[in-house]
Amino acid sequence: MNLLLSQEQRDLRAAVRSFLDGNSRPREGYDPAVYRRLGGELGLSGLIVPEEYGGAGAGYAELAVVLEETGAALLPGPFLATVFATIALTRVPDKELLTAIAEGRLVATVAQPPRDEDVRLEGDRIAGTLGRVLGGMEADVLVVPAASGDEIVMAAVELDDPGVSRTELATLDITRGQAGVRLDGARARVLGPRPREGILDRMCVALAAEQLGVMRAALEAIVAYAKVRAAFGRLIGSYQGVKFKLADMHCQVEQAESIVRYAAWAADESPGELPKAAALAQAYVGRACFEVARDHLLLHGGIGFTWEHDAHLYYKRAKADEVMLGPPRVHRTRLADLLEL
Amino acid sequence: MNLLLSQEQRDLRAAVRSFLDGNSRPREGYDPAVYRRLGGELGLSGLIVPEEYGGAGAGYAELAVVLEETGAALLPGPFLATVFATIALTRVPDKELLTAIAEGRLVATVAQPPRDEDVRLEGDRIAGTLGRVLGGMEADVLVVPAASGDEIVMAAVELDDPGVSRTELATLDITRGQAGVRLDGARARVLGPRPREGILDRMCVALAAEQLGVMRAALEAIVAYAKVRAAFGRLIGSYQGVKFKLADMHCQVEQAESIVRYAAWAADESPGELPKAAALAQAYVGRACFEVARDHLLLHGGIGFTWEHDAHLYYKRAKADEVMLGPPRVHRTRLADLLEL
Amino acid sequence: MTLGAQVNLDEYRAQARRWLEENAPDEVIGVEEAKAFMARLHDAGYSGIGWPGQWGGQGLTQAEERAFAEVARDFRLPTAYFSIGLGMCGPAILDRGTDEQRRRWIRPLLRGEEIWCQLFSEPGAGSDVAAVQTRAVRDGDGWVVGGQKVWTTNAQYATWGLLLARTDVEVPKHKGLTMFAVDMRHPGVTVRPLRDMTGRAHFNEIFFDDVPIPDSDRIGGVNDGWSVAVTTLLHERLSISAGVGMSGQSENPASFEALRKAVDTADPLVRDQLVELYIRSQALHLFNQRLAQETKAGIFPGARGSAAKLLLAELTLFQADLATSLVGPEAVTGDHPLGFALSFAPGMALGGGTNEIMRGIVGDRVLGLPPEPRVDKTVPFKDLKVGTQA
Amino acid sequence: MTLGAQVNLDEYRAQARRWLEENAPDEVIGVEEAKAFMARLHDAGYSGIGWPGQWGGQGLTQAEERAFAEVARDFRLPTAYFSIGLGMCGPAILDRGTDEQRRRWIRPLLRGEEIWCQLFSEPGAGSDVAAVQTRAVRDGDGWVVGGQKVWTTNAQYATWGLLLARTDVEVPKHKGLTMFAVDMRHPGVTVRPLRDMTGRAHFNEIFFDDVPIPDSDRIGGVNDGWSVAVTTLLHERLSISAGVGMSGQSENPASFEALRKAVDTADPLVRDQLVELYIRSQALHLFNQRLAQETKAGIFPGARGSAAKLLLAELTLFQADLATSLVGPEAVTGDHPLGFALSFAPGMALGGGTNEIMRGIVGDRVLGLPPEPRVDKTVPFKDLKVGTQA
Repeated sequence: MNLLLSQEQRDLRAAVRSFLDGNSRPREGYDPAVYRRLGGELGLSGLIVPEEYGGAGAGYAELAVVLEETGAALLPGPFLATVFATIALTRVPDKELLTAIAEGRLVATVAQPPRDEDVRLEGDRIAGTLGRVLGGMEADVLVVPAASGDEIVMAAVELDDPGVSRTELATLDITRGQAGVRLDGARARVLGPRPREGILDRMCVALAAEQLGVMRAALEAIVAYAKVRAAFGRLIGSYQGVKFKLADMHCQVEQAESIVRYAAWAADESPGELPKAAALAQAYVGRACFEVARDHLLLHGGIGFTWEHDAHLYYKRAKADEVMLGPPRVHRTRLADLLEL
Repeated sequence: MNLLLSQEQRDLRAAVRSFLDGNSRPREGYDPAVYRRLGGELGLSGLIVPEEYGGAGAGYAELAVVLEETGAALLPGPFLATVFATIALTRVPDKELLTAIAEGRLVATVAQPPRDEDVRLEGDRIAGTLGRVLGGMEADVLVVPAASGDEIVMAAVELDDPGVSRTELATLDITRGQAGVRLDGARARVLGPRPREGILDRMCVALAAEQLGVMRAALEAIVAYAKVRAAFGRLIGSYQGVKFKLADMHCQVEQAESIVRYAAWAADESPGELPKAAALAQAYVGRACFEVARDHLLLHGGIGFTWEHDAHLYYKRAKADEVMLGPPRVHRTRLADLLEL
Repeated sequence: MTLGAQVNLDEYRAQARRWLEENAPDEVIGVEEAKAFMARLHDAGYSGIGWPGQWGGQGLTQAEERAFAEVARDFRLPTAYFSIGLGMCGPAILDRGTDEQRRRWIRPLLRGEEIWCQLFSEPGAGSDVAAVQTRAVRDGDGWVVGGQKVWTTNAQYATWGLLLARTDVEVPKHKGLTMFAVDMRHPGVTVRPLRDMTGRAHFNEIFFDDVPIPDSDRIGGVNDGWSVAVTTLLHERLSISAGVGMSGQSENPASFEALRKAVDTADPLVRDQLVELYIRSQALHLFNQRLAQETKAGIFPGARGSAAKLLLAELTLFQADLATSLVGPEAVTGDHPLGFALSFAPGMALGGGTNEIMRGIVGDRVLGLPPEPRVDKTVPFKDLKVGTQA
Repeated sequence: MTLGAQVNLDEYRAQARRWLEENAPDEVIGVEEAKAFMARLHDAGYSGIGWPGQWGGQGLTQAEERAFAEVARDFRLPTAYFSIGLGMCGPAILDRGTDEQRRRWIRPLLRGEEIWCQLFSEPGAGSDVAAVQTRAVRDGDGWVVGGQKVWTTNAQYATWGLLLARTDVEVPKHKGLTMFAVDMRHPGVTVRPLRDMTGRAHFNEIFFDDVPIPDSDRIGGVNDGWSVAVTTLLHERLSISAGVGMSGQSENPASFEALRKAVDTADPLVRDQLVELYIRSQALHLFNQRLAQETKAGIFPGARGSAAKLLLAELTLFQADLATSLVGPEAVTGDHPLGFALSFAPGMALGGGTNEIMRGIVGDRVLGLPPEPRVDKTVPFKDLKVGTQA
């Protein structure tokens, strides 16, 4: 088991961090120009795309490093959506889509209907309604499981097809949009049978990496503030009431990082451990991220309650992430099943 | 709803508190002489025995006041056991036993076998095994539900009957003994059919009152210590790390007291609310009592870990009480049922 | 209380109910209508019930005041506009103002003719109110004020503001403050809505740019403002803790009663989480009931009310967090009411004293623990660390 | 590390395993047998592996030391008797002793001939170790000691004790301490077992009644004892945090693996509580693994180890509490192992620094937060509030 970053991974982290510092503007929404540079200069769009499709063929350890930084910077827009779609596409590889993603030409997303039969494929026409699609307004292509006869296949739909209607949704997390998507006989392409497993686990790992970044950055922000803000003639970080809570938050970040490194390692090196590691990652990191973001907001005092301060962006991102792949109990129940309890 | 103590109840509290101060020696076990004075001078043995059987006919509000004090003083011996038996006997009134209890002549206890059919009555002979009987070594009489033909009755067994064998059990809470009791054709007297409900609820309320006393006294002990113990040149109570935790513990005690007063009021005045109030009392107060006792021990530092210091007596009593009427989840599940969730 | 008094009180209640049934508005109303309603309320004898008659109150007792408040809970009275004046500024003027000030301000306040706001908090002085930096400087016979206040409720409607300002920086922070009433309509006063994390503006920021105040509008002595502020905050705390028991839980989509209808309790884990919420809600509800019964019986809750405030802040966050976790992705999209509840929830822990301040009050004043060593009580204000250090 | 070194290390491991298979005891053994084993261990080259050869160590590197420790985990080595000497006193003597002291004490320590104990904590100086009141007073060429120590492991077996004593009360508390080695067999030393809340005696109290110490047994300078203590405590913290990952969870009846066998997981609430325990256990386990991998890679965990210690203390209490609640009444009667686990659990939060001390270290040294204002660094010791105030 390897829980440490290599020198290359640390270099990758430094490069991404330095790029995002100044280029990630959470309140300004999706900026295609920034995404082009992320895909181009930094090569992030093709990070986990296999080399045969023009990607870097990197592993989840590298992906986790990147997502930790995009999380910490609250990068707005459909970055995570495209990562999710890429994860799905690596399990039902499609040259056209993967190549386009690797070249940074394509924004993609993936969605799971409430029930498998809610999206139906007849011939090359697809129909059904998806209540919440991450990055649904920005994405060019949607990857979605669909019922085709007796089997479930993975299908790709171009979202500018006239058979698609999209409605932008209000989101608690203003940095990242979602859309309601209605498929009404849009043209769809079958990518292959839906893989039995592996997609959701990897999405859990990816999301946990982002959550680690969110909680790390939230802790850093409040630690920095505790060093400059005074009350009753002392810096607030010198009060045990604040200091001890920050110490507990640090403990949560240390544990979350350990779990994320482990889960990413399992995705890369030990697929047998992956399901348990992925469920553990969502069960622990999802909760810890929200708790840290919540306490970081509270410890800011009144200023943390204002719209102008970024604290609420972390708080809301943390909550949106916590429930993104289902309410927390879903991951706990899955873990119980995997542990054969 | 009345959540306040009357002047009479405050006087009762003061009398019991003043008596127990000096007469409750938790490490020295059951002292019949102390119990005689509790029953005689203070009239506590017959407190909730109806007046027609020679008792004071008081309500659960008064009983709660007394049990809070016996809990706070960690009164050793079978006081709570006799209270439990009295509660059962007020639901299947028996003149002989109630009179003897009211006169302070009888130590009694009550036990529930794991399954109703585990204790069987044939004619006037009773058989079965009870793994853990509170005050089982000290009690003169055991009240127990028993299967008699098709029905369940409440039976009374004299514990010095040759058909009874008792084994003293080691207990985590050294202030209060338990015994394994084997009934092997001992003579038993039927008191009446087992009441449908009401006994366990009232035991829950009684126990919660004791737990309130335990947590109140634990908090008082650590607050007092925090005012005299210095570390790094300051009294430890001046550190927010200690002070804030004590404030949270105070909040728990305030809420626990409110719930106990409410549950006792419901037992006296509003039987329809009693089941929910009783389950709430065990679900909240049981947990809060252990948490306060635990934190009071920890905040004492090293001295709290020694056998000579009383902190561990509170900690262990709190845990023994928490599970006495079943693990916490039993009360939570009951509450869910009663709330029709 | 004698039996006779009780009978009279029941009659008083019945009369109040009749009046409210005829006069209380059916719906939420605007500020001008609300002012008109307050005038009628005062004419009917129900505004300032326990306030002294000579300044415009009704001269009755706390018993009638409470009796009316109980009855009024069943109606939608437009009292929010006047709550700061009635709950804090008015009582402070009664306590610490001159007779001339009482005469000038109390009756218009009770009749809704003049709305008040409270101007204590600043960006650099939240928990630490005594660290305010807004300056009032002597100018001839009067004063001139410059600085910024924040978290001000009702400032957009206010005629008057109760202003805590620094009048001496050479002395320790508590000793260089003075309290004033400031004319909110003066052109040097700018009121700007403050958008909070819900995206709405529940509060305002106020900027003072050379705003003159006559010395006759000073409340209490020069450099004695802290003691006036303490009196005022005491009234605030009382009105918060009195409100705790009845705070609109029924309208909170994250409350137990609302949530039980919104989630599927067939899942045992969901069911147990609802039980947890029920337990915590009831524990606090019963504590508030007990405090209310004590108050009614003449036992003043004092600092114990801070425990109730702390618990309410924790419950508010707990339930919003729990509810969104139970409901899942739906709760964070499409302007779901639980999304708003989650955004609004931290406000309870930040307004009226943070959880840390409340824990300190409980520790110091309820448990009598030794105080934190203070560095800010002796240093001249100009040498003190205040607000956010560059 | 080069490939060659790796091959050598594998060979080293294999040899160690062979030796241990032949020589390690099969069962728990008494102190005399344990001492004999230590001598054989030393002869075989496995005691003091990374310690300098000139004082009796084996003169190898940390790599071999760790390799042996990994292999040794599979055996029951009787090292508990010697752990204080090996983990704290020996390293402190190597760091701060004179050559004469190293010559005198290190080899007998490594060969198990002399057992050491550590004499820092006192009833009035637990978290605040520098507040020790045990006095060492000049007496001719040497010193005479009087006072009391507590929480001393292995004192009943010890030949030597590493003693922190006060030698000057006129200066602030950190500046008047001196470190000594004290002869535990002197008649003025009384060792009394200290019964803890489990009912057993895992520790001792020590009383010093005019115990003489020659000046040659002073370790470090006069009044420089605090810096020696800090060195020693650093070694303690390292050996605790190194042990964290492998602490015998498998033998704890409240651990996840033990508990899953003991409870009925058909109840979904029980099942979810076990999941919670699994999550917390794994979170800490993986953090410890990460710290261990960092250490192996030459990244010194430093104060971050205090976070691991804090988390271990919390987990230990959490799981003992959870396990007893899940098992119910059975767990608290009849000497149930979970009853003992619950009684022993607070020890982890109290020994080796309380949770408060750990949080302070994490806050100050890991997060770099501003320090608590200190009142105890400048006041002469004799004027300082120490221990429990009458």
